[in-house]
Amino acid sequence: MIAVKEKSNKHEYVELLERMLLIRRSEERLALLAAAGQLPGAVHLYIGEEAVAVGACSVLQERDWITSTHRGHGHFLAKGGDLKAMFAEIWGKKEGICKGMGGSMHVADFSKGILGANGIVGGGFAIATGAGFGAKLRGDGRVVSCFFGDGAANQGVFMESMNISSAWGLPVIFICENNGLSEFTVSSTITGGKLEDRAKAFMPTKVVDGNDVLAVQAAVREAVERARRGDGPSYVEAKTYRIRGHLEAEDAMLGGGTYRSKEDIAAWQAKGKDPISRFETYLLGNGIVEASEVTALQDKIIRIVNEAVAYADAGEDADVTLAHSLMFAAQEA
Amino acid sequence: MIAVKEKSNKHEYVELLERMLLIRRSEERLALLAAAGQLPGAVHLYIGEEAVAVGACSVLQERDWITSTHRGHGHFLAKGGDLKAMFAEIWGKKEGICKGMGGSMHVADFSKGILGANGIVGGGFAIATGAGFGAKLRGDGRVVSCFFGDGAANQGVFMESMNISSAWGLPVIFICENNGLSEFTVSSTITGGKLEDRAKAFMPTKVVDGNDVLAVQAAVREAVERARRGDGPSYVEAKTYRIRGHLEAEDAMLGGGTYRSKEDIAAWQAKGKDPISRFETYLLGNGIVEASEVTALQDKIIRIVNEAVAYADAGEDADVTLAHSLMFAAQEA
Amino acid sequence: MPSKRMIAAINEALFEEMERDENIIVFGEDVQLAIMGDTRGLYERFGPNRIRNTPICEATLTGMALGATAAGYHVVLHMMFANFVYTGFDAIANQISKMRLMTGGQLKIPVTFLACYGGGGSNAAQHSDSAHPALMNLGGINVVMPSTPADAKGLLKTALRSPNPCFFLEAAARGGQMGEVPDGEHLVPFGKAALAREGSDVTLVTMGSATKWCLDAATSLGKAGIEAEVVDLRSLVPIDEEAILKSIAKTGRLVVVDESRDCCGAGSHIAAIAADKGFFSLKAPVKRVNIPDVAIPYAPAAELAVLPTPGRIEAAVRQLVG
Amino acid sequence: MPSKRMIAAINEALFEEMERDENIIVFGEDVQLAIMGDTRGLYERFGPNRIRNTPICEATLTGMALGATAAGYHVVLHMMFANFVYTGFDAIANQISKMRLMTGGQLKIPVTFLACYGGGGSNAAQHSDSAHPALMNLGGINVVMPSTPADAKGLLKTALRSPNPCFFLEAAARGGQMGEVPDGEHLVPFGKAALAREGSDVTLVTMGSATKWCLDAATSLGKAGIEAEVVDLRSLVPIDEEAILKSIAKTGRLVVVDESRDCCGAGSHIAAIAADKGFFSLKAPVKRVNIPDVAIPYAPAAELAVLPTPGRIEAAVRQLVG
Ligand SMILES: Cc1ncc(C[n+]2csc(CCOP(=O)(O)OP(=O)(O)O)c2C)c(N)n1
Ligand SMILES: Cc1ncc(C[n+]2csc(CCOP(=O)(O)OP(=O)(O)O)c2C)c(N)n1
Ligand SMILES: [Mg+2]
Ligand SMILES: [Mg+2]
Repeated sequence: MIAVKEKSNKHEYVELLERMLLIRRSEERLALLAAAGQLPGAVHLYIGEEAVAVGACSVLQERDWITSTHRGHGHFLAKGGDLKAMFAEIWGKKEGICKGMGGSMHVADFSKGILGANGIVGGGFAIATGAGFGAKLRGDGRVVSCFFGDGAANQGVFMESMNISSAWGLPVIFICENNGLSEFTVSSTITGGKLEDRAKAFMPTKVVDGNDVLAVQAAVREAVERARRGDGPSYVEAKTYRIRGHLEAEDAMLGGGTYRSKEDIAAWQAKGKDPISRFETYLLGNGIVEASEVTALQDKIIRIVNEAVAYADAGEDADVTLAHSLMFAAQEA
Repeated sequence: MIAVKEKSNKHEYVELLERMLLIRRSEERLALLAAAGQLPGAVHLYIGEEAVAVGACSVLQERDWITSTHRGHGHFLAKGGDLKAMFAEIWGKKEGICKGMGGSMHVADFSKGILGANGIVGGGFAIATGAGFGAKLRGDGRVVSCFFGDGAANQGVFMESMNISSAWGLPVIFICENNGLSEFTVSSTITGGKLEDRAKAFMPTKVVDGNDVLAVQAAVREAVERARRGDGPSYVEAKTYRIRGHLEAEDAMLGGGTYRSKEDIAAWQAKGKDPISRFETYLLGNGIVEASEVTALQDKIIRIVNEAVAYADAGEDADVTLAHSLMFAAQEA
Repeated sequence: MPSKRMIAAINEALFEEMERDENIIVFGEDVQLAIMGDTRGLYERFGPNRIRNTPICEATLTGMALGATAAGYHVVLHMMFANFVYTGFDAIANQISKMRLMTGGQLKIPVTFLACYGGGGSNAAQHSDSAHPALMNLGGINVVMPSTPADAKGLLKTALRSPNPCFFLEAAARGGQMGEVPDGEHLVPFGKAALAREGSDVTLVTMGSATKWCLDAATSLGKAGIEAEVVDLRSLVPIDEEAILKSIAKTGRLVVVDESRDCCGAGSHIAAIAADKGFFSLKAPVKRVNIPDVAIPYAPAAELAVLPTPGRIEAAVRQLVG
Repeated sequence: MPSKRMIAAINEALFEEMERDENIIVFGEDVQLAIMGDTRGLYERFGPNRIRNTPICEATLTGMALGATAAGYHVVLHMMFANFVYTGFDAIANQISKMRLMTGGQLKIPVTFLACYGGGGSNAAQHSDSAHPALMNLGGINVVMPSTPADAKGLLKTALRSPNPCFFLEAAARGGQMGEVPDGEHLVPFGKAALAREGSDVTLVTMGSATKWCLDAATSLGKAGIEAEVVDLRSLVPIDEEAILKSIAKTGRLVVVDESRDCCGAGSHIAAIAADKGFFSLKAPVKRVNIPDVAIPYAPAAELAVLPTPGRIEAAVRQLVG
């Protein structure tokens, strides 16, 4: 995980860039492999939204918790999850972070505070609220970040969880990744009012440019500080965009139908919009990093991704008996 | 049901008073019978809140729909449900409006637009929204009033239903009966923010004195007009109070515990607060009715209640085979 | 008869019935672009008043389905994956399955739910459940599970003309399965099983996704001289007890095969019927091949190991015969 | 041993375990003033950090129970009536019962749910269901149903020390039932049935609320010279198959009695076990006495008619014996 710094500096900036690049490059690899039919199950990519997870997790401590979504690789990696273990999981291998039992939609690492990606839209709200309640009772200063989409914000558990968090002053940060899409539906067609206003009824809110990693970081930092002080929950909405399909099999499922234009996608991929190229430009433009450093970083990330692929490829197939032995924990003596 | 009038006049006022009295007197009788152990099941009384149902339903047409709650006698009677059939239902008789299959918590009369009292807290939200969707598709100008408590406002279906109603401009009026209590819990201890603000994210809102029948009427009238015009949903919050226990068996269940003070109850029962004595005072004070007319009305209501009791007493026990024959409707030819 | 994919047969039933009855409306998440394929083209033909994408809020959608019937509609609610039935379970269990009795029969509830169930796609535990046991236990809801494109069309058309709530469950992994489908009016009544294969040595009672596995197992057993009869129930509520009993009267042996978890699953219920009303026909223990009482794992081989595949069915039969 | 009401025994288990383990916290709607009686006095003793009233939002409460375990708590979530389990079903079915497997065993889920089930109070369809079949079908959740105050205490104490999710189901109409309850440390293990009555002619396998009805029926049958053995399962997940099989090996006849609906109910599952592993012991069909596949009606006589009362049990036994 990215260390907490009192003041932003080059080291921290490079870490932000590196983490975003790690997510991007590893997911690009997943896209290729999925297209080649080499991955089991459904794969939902986070490409284009990296600044949200990375900005937010950069101000969390390792002991803090996050809950994630079906689009969870970015959160997992941003919170310090291990890429090799994630790939092995997606490959369905024994070495997977969940021993191959969960796959892409369920990457979790409780030891790093990652309480799981979740295949149920809105599934993270209540878990985050419960964890926040636990943290509050323990009084140990932990906070919980609950990532969710604009589609999930229409699930009633969103309101229920905000209500409890606000009534009881829980250290929960509700981070809405507003990409304007819910599967193949343009969210505005199924959404009444502004999402932010729903949250305003319960807690301080802030809407930020979700493709600006520093803006996300600043908003979440403020929310985290408030939560740690015991001043309760906050809502941060990050406006962003999903560049890839809802899932990698999208084209086949759409059967020729469309729900957005190529121009929209292109606009969000443009240098000034894309969270990564934009941050690179910023760092280069302000003389914070040199072009050669960026190239070196890019190379390093490619190496890491290659190693992770090799690791997952070389893994053993998942143990087929685990479904039987893992359902219940053994009673302690 | 109370007829819709362009202008308030004596006739309409007397109808409002009569309907509130009918609810009050019939429920007082239920309280007595419940205490004597003569009614099956749980009985949740509406006493003290009559102005809400009566004010709201006075501006609805017979073809309009309502959804109700576990505390549903008042809504049933205000929307034109038949007292005899309701008593017979609570008595568990064949002549009951639901043939004795539903009881107090499920009084319904679809022919009068009463889509049912509901034992699930929040159970009415989605039904009302679906009915509102149906009305919108038919374009027939029908509206739906969804009654619910402040406790129910913490169920996520509240937000979900407001979202759909607002996104699709449905003719639904959300009427919150805010009595400050959820069973034995003081609602403020479990509620974050103001309920009204939750609704504001989606639709026009109004908070009124729920013990002032004319104030409720005016607010709901405006909402109904908006809905009929096709301008979508509204939220009306009526501040009121439940005078009786959560249910008639409350004392036994509390085992000596308390959640509110005798003074609170007394304050809400005072002449200036109680919706009925207050409206009587208003009508008498403004010379709209004479004392003798009120006495006559009171006598009439007592007679009606007595008749309903006699009717229910004389009814036949419910048919025990109905559970088998009623579950599925017969396929039409 | 033209040969069609399962998903096309379902689509055909929807088109035909929506043409026939203008009170049929369809809603659900992503039904317009048809994420599950079955509702494709309906939007272009019938427009936003007859088919509509909803927000993601299953708890309200199920209750809305009930509410919209008040306006005289026959509602088709697409729940996408059967796991999301759990998300919307309250209104199904507490309202829809009970409302008719609770109101003394005042209303009809013409609601048809569509949902895709079952494993085979490495979609892991939250997208691979079969929710039919919980639905069957509610009492007020019909539950049907076709195994062929023809039955899919015929059962869905029956559901769309029924005044009662019905779950029409589609095997997620079988949308591409081909089969002959009668054109136009083709109704399969609820509560009538199909004899998918005749045999004299053992009865396999099954339904939906598991039927293909049973037929494959039966073919393989046939080569070894064991003749399995395959009874495809097609509808679970109501259930064709007669067909079950008739077959075991003939074979004396029963293996129940179903893609739901064992404990209180459909298989247990069918076994219980046999142990009661078919007791005197039985020459051997009633075996169940289904999903063990576990969540469905992700890794393909681990997933396959918990499905009631032909190998497991054969093994169960061989315990009884031979 | 002191004689206590069922509800007092449950209360005692909660007190003792909360004293013993400070990581146990209790929450739910109206647990402080204890609307169901079982949590009475806990608030005064343990205060708002250990027991707390929640808003009415079952869908979030069930998920919160899981979340709070991350902080090392053993969560007791009171669901009030079993019907409200449906309202909070999503997180139970999609998260709690699956999360351990989905994460490769990374977490333990020490969550104990309390809920009151069953009829007898004219509370009508939305307050009288028994939700155990749907819970039993999930695979990852223990389900226990005591029939005596002693077992109530012992099973609940076991649940409160278990690292796994467990539903502890209380018969709504039986809170006042008296029985002797051992003081202090008294643990009843999961998966061990109790022989509630010995007999040689027929076995009644039952649990929870239905046990009393079985014993009453057995007494009456005894007067007519028919000796019924009553096996009280106490826990449904895990289930004591051995006890069932042992008893039918002795009597050769089985009637399963349970207060849940028939289709895919607990009774069907037990009958299925008998028809498989107990087949060669059986001399007669396996009968089920339970709730028919209907919603529970309100009127007292109509409600009673659908409950598995002694008269119906006796009638079923007489079909087999005599
Ligand atoms: C309870 C539930 N309903 C429906 C789905 C199917 N589904 C998966 S992702 C998705 C859209 C989610 O949109 P959003 O929350 O905005 O996340 P995004 O995909 O845009 O990141 C839907 C409907 C699901 N997984 N769970
Ligand atoms: C889903 C569900 N959860 C819990 C209950 C138990 N319950 C019945 S009434 C009630 C309180 C409702 O409060 P409110 O909505 O304010 O209505 P009021 O009783 O004050 O009129 C509760 C918790 C229920 N009936 N349904
Ligand atoms: Mg989105
Ligand atoms: Mg209230």
